[in-house]
Amino acid sequence: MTNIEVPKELREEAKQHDMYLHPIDKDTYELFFGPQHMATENFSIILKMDGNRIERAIVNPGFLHRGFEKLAEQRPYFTNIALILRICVPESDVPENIYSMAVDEIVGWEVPERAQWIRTVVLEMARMSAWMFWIMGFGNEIGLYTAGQWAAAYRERFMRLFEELTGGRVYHIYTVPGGVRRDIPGDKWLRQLRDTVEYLKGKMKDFDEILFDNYIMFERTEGVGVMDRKFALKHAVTGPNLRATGVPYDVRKDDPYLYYPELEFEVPVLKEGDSLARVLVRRYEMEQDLYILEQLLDMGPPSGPYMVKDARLKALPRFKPPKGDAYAHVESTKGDFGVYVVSDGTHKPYRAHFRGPSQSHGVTVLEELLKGARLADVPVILKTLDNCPPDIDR
Amino acid sequence: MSEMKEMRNENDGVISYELQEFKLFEPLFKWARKKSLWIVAFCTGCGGIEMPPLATARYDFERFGIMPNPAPRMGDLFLITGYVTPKTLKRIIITYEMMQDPKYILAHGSCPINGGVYWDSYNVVKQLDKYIPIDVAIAGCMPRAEAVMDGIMEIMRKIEDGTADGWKRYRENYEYYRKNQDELFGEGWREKDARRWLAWI
Amino acid sequence: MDMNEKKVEEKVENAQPVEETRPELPDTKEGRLVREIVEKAPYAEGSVRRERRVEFRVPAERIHEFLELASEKFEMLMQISTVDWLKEKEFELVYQLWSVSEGIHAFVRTRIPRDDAKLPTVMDIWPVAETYEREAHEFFGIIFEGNPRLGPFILEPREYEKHPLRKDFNTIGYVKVIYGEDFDRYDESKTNYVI
Amino acid sequence: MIDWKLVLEVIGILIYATFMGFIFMGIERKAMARIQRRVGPPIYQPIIDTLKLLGKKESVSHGFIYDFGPVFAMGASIAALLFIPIANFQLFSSNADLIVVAYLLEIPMLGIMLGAMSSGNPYSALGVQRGLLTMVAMQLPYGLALIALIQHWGTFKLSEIVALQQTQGWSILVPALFVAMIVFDIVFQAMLGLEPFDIVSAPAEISMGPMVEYGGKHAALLFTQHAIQLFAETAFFAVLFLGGASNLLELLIKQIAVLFIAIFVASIYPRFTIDQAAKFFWKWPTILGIIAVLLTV
Repeated sequence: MTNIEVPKELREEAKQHDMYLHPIDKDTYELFFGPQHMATENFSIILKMDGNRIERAIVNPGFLHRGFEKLAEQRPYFTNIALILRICVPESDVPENIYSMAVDEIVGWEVPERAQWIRTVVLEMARMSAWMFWIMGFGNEIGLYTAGQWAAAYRERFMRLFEELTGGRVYHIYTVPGGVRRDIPGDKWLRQLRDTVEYLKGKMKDFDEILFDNYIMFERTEGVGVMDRKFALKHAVTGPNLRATGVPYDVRKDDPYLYYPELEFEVPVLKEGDSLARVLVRRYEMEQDLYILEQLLDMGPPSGPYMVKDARLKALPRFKPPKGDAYAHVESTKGDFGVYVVSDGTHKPYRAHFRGPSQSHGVTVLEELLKGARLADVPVILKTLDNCPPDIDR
Repeated sequence: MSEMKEMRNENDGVISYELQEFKLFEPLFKWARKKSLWIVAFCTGCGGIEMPPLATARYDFERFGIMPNPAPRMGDLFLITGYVTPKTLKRIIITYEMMQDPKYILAHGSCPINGGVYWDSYNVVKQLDKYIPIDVAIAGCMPRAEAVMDGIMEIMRKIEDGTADGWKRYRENYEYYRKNQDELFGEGWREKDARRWLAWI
Repeated sequence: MDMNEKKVEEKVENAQPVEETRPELPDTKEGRLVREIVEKAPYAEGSVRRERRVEFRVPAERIHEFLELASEKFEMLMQISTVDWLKEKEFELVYQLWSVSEGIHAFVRTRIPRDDAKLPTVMDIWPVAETYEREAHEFFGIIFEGNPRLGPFILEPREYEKHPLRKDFNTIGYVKVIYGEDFDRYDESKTNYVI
Repeated sequence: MIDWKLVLEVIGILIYATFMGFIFMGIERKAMARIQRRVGPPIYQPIIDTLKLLGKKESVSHGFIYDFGPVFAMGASIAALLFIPIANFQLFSSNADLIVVAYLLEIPMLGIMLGAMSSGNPYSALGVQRGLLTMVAMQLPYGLALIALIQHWGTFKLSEIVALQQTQGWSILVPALFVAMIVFDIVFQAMLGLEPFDIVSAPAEISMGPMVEYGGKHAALLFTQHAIQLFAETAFFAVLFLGGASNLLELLIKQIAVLFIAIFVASIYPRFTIDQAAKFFWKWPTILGIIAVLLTV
């Protein structure tokens, strides 16, 4: 199809950088999938195609690289909260929380019960709104716009609640080391949250009918992008993608944090490991998340302060934790989101290294799963892996 | 900025990029342009997350005839949703040049204005207006959906009174923009990279 | 409040000597796991940091051997974190491992000199290491022998050559050179940058 | 000798069809928006879009065929429209106009393919490949549905089919033809380019497919063509299965009913991949089509 004339020296250079593919014979051609594309967000995959089949895929990330880790080294501990939450846009509470947890561990703070409860609620709300966002993305990519539109509208309910709790719609800057920034607004907010949970519980039926029980959705996803258990472990696949291959690993159960040890919930596991299994695992998790939120609301917020009492918090810009390092991770909707924070005793972190789940899902796993797939499967695989480009780029 | 003014003075009266073909229907076209802005679906930064709420039930910008379109050739409105890295900027410039006149750019958030929170980042473009012409910029990080709607209304107003002339500025001051782009990316980046993305042109 | 602070400091002070004297490993699942691995690999130092967190220190030349051994217990490689210790002229690489079967997170630390940063790749053990190594190579300039895809990955070639996450990379200076000097983050005397 | 009445009628029908086609497109968008719980655009939005596209300053062409493609498509659509008995106007007529219309309605796709292919964009090429395969796949059930219809009414002439339906009841009241109608409706979804068969333009996969390189006036031409095509296709459906119409209002109501079925189906189904679509067409619609044909024997 498109034969590209590339000068020899450029070809050599490209080979060196391994960024571009070149047609080797007449039957194959290269296709730039993204970044200006509806399915990929700001992320590019270079596909070497043979007709409608993909022979080889090369992921080209980096469009969203802002050098967070460098910037975090240049800012004080508490200022960093306003920065690092931008790593994971649909679920901005996750980076806040892991960073706060890691700093808590370095300092040795015991976060008050009430703050832990609030953090758990915020994380679960973030998970729920991210699920809604995922339904939207998945629906749009397989061509079912109705489900997506509904889901995005339901997400707005959580956005409103977040706005009332934290003051921000998307970026909340709410969880800080030692607790949370402010208390819950009052019982009315809790009632609204309960209403929203009840409302969404009713709406899950609609989603089942239109999306999760849809014959064509099954056709599109069944047997597409299959990975087995061993492959998944070797490629550090986490979250729902790993659970779809039969490994019941959930950070909330296996490395419990915050309020989760006191909550009852199940970890849904399927064995097939294809896109359909990944979709259905997510479907079951939504139910579990709603159930968790309900339990948390039944417990009610424990009384007490929402912030650690510490003299050092009086002068925040000069706040200095002791020397040390810590690794904290939580279960986000995309998988295991972790951070490794190193402190050298000054008022800025010496190193903060983030581990986004898409670092494994979006590069090696994606490249492997795309081999031999059809072009129409690319969005399906991308979305069922729940690839989030800023995780890779940071 | 002073450089730019000089360029404009030089070009004044020499080249005019008015639409000559259908002068009679121009008011009609202006109205149509205002009422039907198609957005190029290019999610360039974190502001892309406010696009779905805008397109769905709560805000619903399709009321005003705005809809996302996957093909840049048909697009009118380029939303720069957030910070721009040099790697993205290359693609933005190419996509912008693929769009057909008249075309408008709405910069979304503080980052395209002066870098925002990434003011000291080595990989974020600080002042986007140096590389491509921006018609309306919305401050804030991140701007609420209402603010984006307000920005779009502002673009509509500017289209109506003819001041949304970024595309004309780009043509008139092409050398200025080209110089800035080449300074950032190095000479010959078009031949080297862009040629490969758009092999068929 | 003062009490609290003192406690914390005490904790920190107490924590330091404990690690150095290599005490008996506690009889928990973490302790048993560390003992089992250290017995097989006597060159490594192992310790338990807290519940579900263990730590190993391994010399750089035996890192591949050790990780191969550890991969039996720790199925997943979560991340390879690099810390640039500029004063000591060393890179510290922390292989973050996770054991799905045991539920334990392990830090495997190794140090390599800064001017001759070379390590064998662990792609053969965990294929996902390819991405982590590409990243570490890109931002720090560490060469992983055996990884075929080292090169510009996230960054463009120009930034890639600078290895921007190294501690001696001057971000603000670089930004001024590339994007021009029109910043507005000065303090009132217009001499210092304010963060 | 110029038949002035005919010329006037042709122009009138064309203007009416274009306008109503745009309104149909508006209805489509509006109804979709309502299903998605939105307000949606005004109903005349496609007209504004087309005007805006016409007002664009276009600088891109990929050669003669690229420009010719949309014109070719437009011509075919107009030709198809003129053969269909729209209310009491039937402008052109032949003894086998059913076959003529049935295949004229498919030619616009070929025109778009022709233009898209010459643009050289790989996404266009993929779209063309998908479009042609869809056309091949839907021929079999499409043909079977038409055969059942022809066999039942015993004529190839559209006006006669309408007349017979007026006296003997609509086609869908005949059990065999009801089955044929289901088959035709499935094919119809693909002809309109709606889900589950919007494979040709799949925005998330090949970003608009054949249309990816078209912009400005070319796109405006394609929009107008699509409007005429939409009008012609819905009218064809109404004529074949819903008993035609004796005046424009009746026809309009039937057309909108047909359109709404298509919209409802489109809004609750995702999109097939191309190989699944081909398999699907050669399975259920074909079986149903054969049953319909056997029932009419």
